[in-house]
Order: sequence, then structure tokens, then C-alpha cells
Amino acid sequence: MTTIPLDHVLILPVLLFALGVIGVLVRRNLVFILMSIEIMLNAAGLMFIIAGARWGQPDGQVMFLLVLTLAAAEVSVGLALIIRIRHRLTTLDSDAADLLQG
Amino acid sequence: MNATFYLSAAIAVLSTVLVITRANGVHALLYLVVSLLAVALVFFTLGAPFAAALEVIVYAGAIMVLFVFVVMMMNLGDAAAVREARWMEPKIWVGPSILAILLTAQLAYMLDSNTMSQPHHAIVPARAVGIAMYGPYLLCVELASMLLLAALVGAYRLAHTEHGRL
Amino acid sequence: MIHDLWLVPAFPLLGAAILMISAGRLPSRAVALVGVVPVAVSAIVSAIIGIGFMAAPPSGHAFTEILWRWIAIGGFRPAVGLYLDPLSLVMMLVVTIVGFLILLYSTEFMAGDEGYSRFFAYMNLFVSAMLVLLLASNLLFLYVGWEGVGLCSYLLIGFWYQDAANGLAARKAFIVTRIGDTGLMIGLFVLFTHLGTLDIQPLLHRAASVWPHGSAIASLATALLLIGALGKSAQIPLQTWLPDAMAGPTPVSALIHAATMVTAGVYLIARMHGLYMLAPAIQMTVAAIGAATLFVAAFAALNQHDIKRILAYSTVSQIGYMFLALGVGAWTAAIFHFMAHAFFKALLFLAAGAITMRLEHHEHDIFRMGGLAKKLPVAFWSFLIGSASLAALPLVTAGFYSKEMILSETWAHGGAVPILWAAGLVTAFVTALYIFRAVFIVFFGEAKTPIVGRYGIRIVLPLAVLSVLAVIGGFVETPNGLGGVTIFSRFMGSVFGPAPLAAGATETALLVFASLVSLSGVGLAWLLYMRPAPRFAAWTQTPSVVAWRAFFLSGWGFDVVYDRLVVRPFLYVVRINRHDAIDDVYTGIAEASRGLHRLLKLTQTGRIRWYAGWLAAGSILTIAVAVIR
Amino acid sequence: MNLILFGLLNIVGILLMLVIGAALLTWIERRLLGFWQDRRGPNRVGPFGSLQVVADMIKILFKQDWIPPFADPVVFVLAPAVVMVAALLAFAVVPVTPSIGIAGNLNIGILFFLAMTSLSVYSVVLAGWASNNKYSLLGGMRAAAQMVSYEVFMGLALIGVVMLTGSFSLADIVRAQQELWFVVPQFLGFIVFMIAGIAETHRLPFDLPEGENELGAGFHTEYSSMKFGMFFVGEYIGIILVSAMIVILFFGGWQGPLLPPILWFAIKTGAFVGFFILLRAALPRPRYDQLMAYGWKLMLPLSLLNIAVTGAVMLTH
Repeated sequence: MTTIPLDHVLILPVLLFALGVIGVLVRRNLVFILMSIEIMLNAAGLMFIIAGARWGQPDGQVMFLLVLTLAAAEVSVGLALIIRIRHRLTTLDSDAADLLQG
Repeated sequence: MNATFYLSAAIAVLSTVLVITRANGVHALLYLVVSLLAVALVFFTLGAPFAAALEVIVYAGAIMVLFVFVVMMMNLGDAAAVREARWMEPKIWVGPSILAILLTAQLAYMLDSNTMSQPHHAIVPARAVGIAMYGPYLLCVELASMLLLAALVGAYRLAHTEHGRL
Repeated sequence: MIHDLWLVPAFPLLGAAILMISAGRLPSRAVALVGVVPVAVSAIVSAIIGIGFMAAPPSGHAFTEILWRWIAIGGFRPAVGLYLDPLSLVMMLVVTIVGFLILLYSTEFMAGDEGYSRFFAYMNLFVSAMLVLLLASNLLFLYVGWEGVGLCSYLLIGFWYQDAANGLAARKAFIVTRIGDTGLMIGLFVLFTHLGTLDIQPLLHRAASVWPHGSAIASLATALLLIGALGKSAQIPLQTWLPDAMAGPTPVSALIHAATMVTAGVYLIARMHGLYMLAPAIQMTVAAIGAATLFVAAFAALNQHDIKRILAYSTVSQIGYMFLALGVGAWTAAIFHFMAHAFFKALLFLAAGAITMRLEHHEHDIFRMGGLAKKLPVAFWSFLIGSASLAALPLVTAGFYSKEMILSETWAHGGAVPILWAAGLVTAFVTALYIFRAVFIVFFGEAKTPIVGRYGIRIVLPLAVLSVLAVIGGFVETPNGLGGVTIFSRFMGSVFGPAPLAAGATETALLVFASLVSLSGVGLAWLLYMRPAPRFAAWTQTPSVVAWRAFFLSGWGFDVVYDRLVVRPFLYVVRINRHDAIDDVYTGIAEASRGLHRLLKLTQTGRIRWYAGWLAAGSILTIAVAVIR
Repeated sequence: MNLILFGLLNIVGILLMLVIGAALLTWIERRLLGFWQDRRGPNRVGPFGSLQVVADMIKILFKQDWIPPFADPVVFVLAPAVVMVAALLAFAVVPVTPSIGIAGNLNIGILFFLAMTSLSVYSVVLAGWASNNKYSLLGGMRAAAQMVSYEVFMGLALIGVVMLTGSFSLADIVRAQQELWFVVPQFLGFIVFMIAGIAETHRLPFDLPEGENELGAGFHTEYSSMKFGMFFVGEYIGIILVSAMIVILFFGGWQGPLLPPILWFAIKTGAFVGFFILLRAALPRPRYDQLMAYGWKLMLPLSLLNIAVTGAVMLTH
């Protein structure tokens, strides 16, 4: 197989993760926040894959599958919540959902 | 293969940047799908074809469709996109960007400081993954199934209408 | 019969239980019956047991019966047991007989009172608790009785609780005696930790073998027990509650605050005399306190207006005699005086009660009485006999013989302490003076308050019986010069050992001297109050004398001093601490946390992006730390 | 060099075959429908109307390529492309014969196929959304729900085959059917896969995303010209793809006596394409909720039962 320098491979999930962080912090729309979280989860999964590939072991892919499962569960519940919030607050602005403020 | 990797990595990063900057939800989602497909390709180049396929099937093919479905169901229209654009002022970007740059720098520094030998991207076949999953990771699989069941029940209950009202 | 000893405290307890459970719903005749009969039965049983005991003493002149084990915690296995020896036998007889007489008297005295049933319930409970105290073979069981009588005392002082003053008096009595009780309890702890038992006889044996003569630990233990005794027996410095305790009904004063309960301290020291002999310093302290108390209380009695307060201070003073006797090792004399005192002081109180109940508005002030000798002959003669006994008029009174015994033994105890003897002697003079002052003022001169009602047999009979006892009670023990009867000291010999005999000639001289002192006191009273000279009246009005009289009236100002030294500072502290200074620490913590909460609340914006931002910042910081390390 | 040339030839050949086949199918379908409905169908252009395809092509290419002003232009254009791309890409793993086929031996062939079908959802969904028309949107949403749901059963139905073969490679699966077509041991899987395949290609009777009588033309109401043509052709490629997959997975692929492999494959696939057209002619359209209930309450248990039984049988052997 080909050899790509590991540093180059590793920088990709880092960049994706950072972009996801920015998305979560910047976007006010709940859907976008959820999407950004997906980006971060995907970056984490990518990191697992890279680690698995580095050692040539299946464990990385197994962990990625678990991350995938988690993402699926998270999205289904998250989207259901977003639908509820939309009906309740008639907006998707996350700052409007501040009933928990101290 | 090297070129494939660099190309798809570049596409992934670029489309992710576009994801977090788009005002229109569906556009952002499409870029996210592109990003995921690119990442799937990265998986493939890294010797994880099984993960790559699942990335496409589950992430791009199911999870993102769910997103699209919800966005379409809300059918926010142009007004929402305009407002979304208004929310994205430069000053809002500053803080998170600094944080993200710091994070990237830190992670890059940490990863760089670990002097690892060159990778040997051996292909890990689906069979090996399956054996590992139903061998040492059996408990994790069970937990994941529990999680999915809980998510199923939870999502059903949350989105369930009673007397036509949410 | 001696094995039925447990019946003696059980009967009054049963009576109390019946009266309490009936909750005042019994008719008054039934109440009287239930109130008196158990004590009467107790008295009869006591008498039978006493006769049996004297006729055929059990081995070692003591009888112990363990009823049951109370609890068993490791080595701590206090028994509920009874112990009968001559000491407790005498006490038991006095308590049951005097108690029976007073209860009989009360059935008439208290007639028509709202709390008739309640009164007899308390009284029965008291008798039962007192008997437990006397008969207990174990200090813990004794303590049960000790607290039981304290409780009953509290309940009976505050019997007429609708009047706030009575409630306050009851509270005062309870609190002051509680101070002593605390000492006693700590004393019990000390004894148990060092001797490993609370059973009295084994404890005394063990102490004698383990603790050297005059050892510090023995002093400590005895001093703590002494504090308890001081509280219960109203000795300096814990005497202030007793005069106020006169707020209770007169029979209560007679039974509890004259004849029985207040002598519990005397009994305790007598019972534990083996310990006190190991701590001569403390024993001397007992004597000193007794001497001081009898002196102080006698002068206080000299200026009282209230007939019951005169008797109350007199009681304090007489118990001071007993303490003096205990302090000089005249154990038998102390118990002898206890017995005589029980008779004549109960007689005096009942007679006083017989006077006040016949006066309008239940007058207690002696200066508003007068000329009652002819109108109330029964009360007059019984009060006179009691007074004579108290004043220790020679030859014919019980008080004479018992006081003689104390004085002669105090003299015999040693030349180092003539001051104790002098105090006793001076007080004998003052005693005669104050009690006959009362007699002359109350019974002679002009009548000032009208008389109402009449006596029934239930009042006359106890007075008569007690009068007889107050006279003949002393004939069981007479000095050498007067027949040398030694029934009592021989009987007590098994407990206290043979009494030391004073030298014949000196004793006779002292006897004569003391008799003269008593008689001169009576004489002075006659001079001052029967034929008041104008110069005496003028003298009593001089400012310094008025000041002294006020001082004596207030009981030497103990209440004021305590008020200043203890009560007011305490109240002051309480007032300062109204919001609880210790609490401030906790409220401060609470306030601080509330403030921090307010600060933290600012971070609680409810905006998920901020939370995520803080999370990210925290993670970055953590990673930074990890990276830099 | 030869290898690359051969590969390129394969790619071009298959693409051509597909496009031509799909185009021809428009004519074949109409002829067959006519036959089953006791009428003639297109019969004017050329022999038996066989040039009707060309006529349609010319007409459709010369239509105005109109993008509605209210539509989202980029997505509007993207959507028809996706359908073609996804369907054509899926053919990359189809082994027509041992030698013909782009990547028939790919070790994750089935997964690739599933991935591509799952991506094809986007075409319908995005078309519905980009048209900015409520009927189109409803059609897109129906498509999303329907296809995401049936994708699950499609994948699960394949598991039995994968279990029997022990490989994701389609070529391996075909070779494993030398003795016995998997339709016999995997009959339940076959049924579920076929029904799911119809739903995936939103063909009648599961063409609810279009639903002419309720939603106009559903997701492609606003489309015209070659963009509409691409949806049209994409649908036929989808039919061919599903038929080919059925043949490969359950009917022994290219294998058969006497005739060359490619002919066997063509015959078998053609038969299933014909069957699909017959279904269109024979069955009415269910309601949308019936479709979903049918999927989740019948297909899912059936496919799970299939897996369980297959696993149990395999364990006992």
C-alpha cells in the first residue's frame, strides 16, 4: 500500500474537529449546531480509523462503528428535540431556549 | 493513492468550512454530505473500506437524509436564511475561531511531538472487523444496541403528537 | 417477710399508677383511699420487716436482693436490687410512717382542691421513688430514685401552676438541684471507670482496697458525690431553692422539703461513708459546709415573715447539722438527727399548715397572726412541741438528744475544729430564738386575722402521733449522763462501727452548757417578743440593723449574688447569642455559598453556545496544561 | 497498458449499454404496457415503433431548459445529476460476466451498492426541495422517508446471502451459486429485497414520491427538458440495476448452461425488468401510511426472521 506521512493524515481530523467546534460556537440555529456536532463526531471517528490503520488492527474500525451508532442515536433524539423546540418556541434560535438560565 | 488522499482531504476541509458558513440549511447539509463522502474516501485510502462504506451508507445515506428530512419538514424559507446570515457577524466568529486555532495548534503540537514510525496502511478487511466486533467488543455491540433502542423510544416519544399537538 | 421488701416501694408506685391512669376521674373518697392505703400498707410492711430484722438480723446485718439485671453492656451490668441494712431500714421506716401520716393529713388538708387526684398521684410516686433511693443496692438504681424524687419535687412545688410564681419556684428548684445531679452523675462515671462497678457494697470494698487513704481520685469522686448531695439537701452554695420551694402545698413541704427528700444527700453521704473516710479533706469540707449552712440559714430564719419560710430556713439549718455530723464522722448522730428532725419538722410544717388553713385567705405572714394559742389549741400544742424539739429543749425532746449527740461528737472530733462546734452551739441558740420568736408572735398577743372552719380527725391524729414521736423519738439514744441508752447506736453499729464515746465529765459539762444555750435562746425570745421593750423596737429600726435584717431576710443575699454572678451573665450571653453565635458560622457558610452561587449563576446563561464555549475553553486549558507539562 | 485499456473498454461499454438499454426501456415499457392493457402502444416511428426512443430524445433535447425563478438553482441542477451518478456508480461493482464488469471483485461490493442506492435518495429529496413547490416538497419528503426506510430492509435482506457466501464481493456471491441459486435457501430474502428494490427505485406500485393523482408529478413537477430526461433515464437505470442485483444475488448471475455468460445475464435481467413492468401494469398504488406500515411492520420482521433462520441453519450445519 501507499504510505502517506502520518502527520499529514493526523492533521485532517484535527482540522475537521476544530471546524466543528467553531460551528457549534458560532451558529445559533439548532440544526446547524447539531450538524457541527456531527462534524466533530465524524472527526473523532476518523481519528479512530487512522489509529486503526496505523496499527493495521480492526479495533479502530470497531470504535468507528460505535461512534457511528452513537451519532445515529444522537441525531434521532436531537432532531426530535429540535422539532419539539420549534413547536414550543416557534424558532430554532438556541439563544431563545434559555429557560434554564440561572 | 497519495493524490486521492490529499485531494479528498482538501475537499473534506473545504466543504466543512462551507458547512459552517452557509446560511441556507440545505446547502450546508449538502456540503456536509460532500465532506462525509470525502472522509469516506479518506477511509478507503487508509485501508478501511468497510468503514468507508458504512460512512456513506449510514452517515451520508441515513443520518444526513434525516437532517434533510427535518429541515424540509420545517421548510424555513428564505427569511430564515436571511436571519441566519444576519446572525453570522464577524465579531461572533472571532472568539470561536481563536479557540479553534488554539485547539488545532495544541493538537498539532501534541501529534507532532509523538514521533511515530511511518504507517503501513494495510487493508483491514470487513471480515476482521466483524470478528473483532463480535469477539472482544461484543459487550460494546450490546451497549450500542441498547443505546439505539433507547434513542428509538426517546425519539418516538419526543416527536409523538398527542391530540395533534406537540 | 424480708423477701417481700420489694413490696415497700411497689405499693406506692401502684397507687400512683392507678391515680395517674384514672386521670382525675375517680371520686375524691376513692382518691383518698387509693392515695393513702398503699403508703399505709408500705408502712405496715416496713414495720413488720423492721421488727423481723431486729429480732433476727440476717447474716452481716444486711440483706441484698437482686430483682433483675437491668442491662448488660460488657462489664457494665447494673442490677435492679434492694439492699436493707440498719441505715436504710431506719430511713425506710421514717419515710413510710411519716409519709403515711402526712398523706392522711393531706386527705383533709387538700380536700376540695382541683388537683386532688393529681396531688396523691405525685405524692405516691414520690414515696415510691424515695424508697427506691433508700433501698437501692446499686448507685445507678439509686440515681433513678434520686431523679424520681427530684421530678416529684418539681411537680409538687409547681402544683398550683396557674400562679406563675409557683412555676418559677419549681423551675428554680429543678435547675438548682440539677446542678448537683450533674455532679453526682459525673461522680458515678468516675466511680465506674475506676472501680468497674456501681453496686454499692462491692464498690465500697473495692475502693477501700484499691484507693489509698487520702488519694486524689477518692477526693474527686467524693467531691462530685458531695455536689450532688449539696443540691438535693439544699446546702451552701445550692441552698437557695428550698425557701422558694415553699410555694408547694404545705404537706408537700412537710414530707419532701423537710422530712425526707432533702435528707437524700445526708443518706447518700452516710451510705458512701466508706468512701468519705478515704478522703478526709472532702469529709472536712462536708463538715465546713454543714457548719456554714446551719449558721447562715439560722440567721436567715430569724428575720422571715412567712411562717413556712421560717421553717424552710430552719430545715436548711438542721440539715446543716446533719452535714456537720457527717463531716466529723458522727454518722450515727447524723442519722439520729435525721430521724428526730423528720418527726419534729414534719410536725412543725403540719402544724403550720393547720394554722394557715384555718386563717382567712390562708395567711402565711406571722405578723398578721397572733393570739392563736387559745383559738387553735391543737395547732398550738403541736407547734409548741415541734418548736421545743427543734429548739432542743432539754430532756423532753427528741431534738435535744440528737443535737446533743452531734455537738458532743463534734467536740470530741478534735480541738482543731472548735469553730465547727462553736458554730453549732451559736446556731442552737439562734434556733431557739427564731422558732420561739415565731411561737410567741403567732400564738400570743392580739388576734389579727379571723378564724374559719374546724379540724377533722385526719388532721388531729397525725399531729398527735407526730407530737408523741417528736418527744419520745429521742429516747432511743441518750447521753451517758442521762441514762446512757444506746439502742440506736448499737443498732447502727453494724453499718458505721461503734460510736466514739466522749469523756464522761466533759460530755456532761457540754450537755449542761448546750441546754443552757437553748434555754437562753428561748428566754431571749420571750424577752424580745412577749414583752417587747421600746428600746428593742427602736434598736431594730436603726439603719444598720434594718440593713442587716434585710440582708438576713433575703437569705444572706445568695439569690442576689447568684442573680448577678450567674443568672444575669447567662441571660446576657443568651441575649447576645439570641441569633446563635455558633450558628453565625453556619449561616456565614450558607451566605458565602449563596454569594458564590450568585456569581456562578452569572455563568448560567441558559445559552447552549456559551456552555459549549466554556467547555471548549476548559478543554483547551486542560490540554494546554498537559502539553506544557 | 492492456489492463487499463481493457478497463476503459469495460467502463465505456457498460455505460453505453446502460444508457442505450435505459433509453430502449422507455419504448419497451410502453409496448409491454400496451400489450398487457390490450392496446398497441407506440407503433408509428420505425418498425414496431422502435424509433420512438429517438423521437422522444430529439423532442426532449430541444425543449426549453427552464429553471423556475423561485427555485434554488444550484440544487435544482444538481438533483438530476445525482440520480444518474448514483445509479451508474453502483454498476461499477456489478459483475456481468467473470470478465465483463468494472470492479466485480471489489471486496465490499454489496456495501458499495448499498452506499450508492442510499445516495440516490438525495436526487429525489433535493429535487423536491429545490423546486420550492409544495407538491414537490411533499414528494421529496415522501421519497426521503420511503427510501431511508426500505434501504434498511434491503440491507438486511442481503445479510442472508452474505452469510451463506462469507463475502461482500458480488463475484464471489455469483460463484457461490454454482450448485444452488440462493433464491431457494434465501427465498424470504429474495422477496424482501425485490420489494425493497421497487421501493428504492420508486417504481409503481411504490411511486408515491411522484404520485401523479395527488402531487402533480411529485418531485419532478418543475423539471423539463433533459433534466427531466435524466430523472426518467435514471429511473430505468435503477430498474436495470435492481434487476441485475436480483439476478446476481439470488439467480446465479451469469451462470447457466450452454449459452455464454453474458447472454444468461441479459436474459435473466431482462426477465426481471419485464416483471417490474408487469407489476406496474398489475398493481394499484397503496397509501403512503400503508407503505410505511408495510415496511416497518412486515418487511422488517421478515428480514430479521430470515437472518435468524439462516444463522440457525448455518450453525447447525
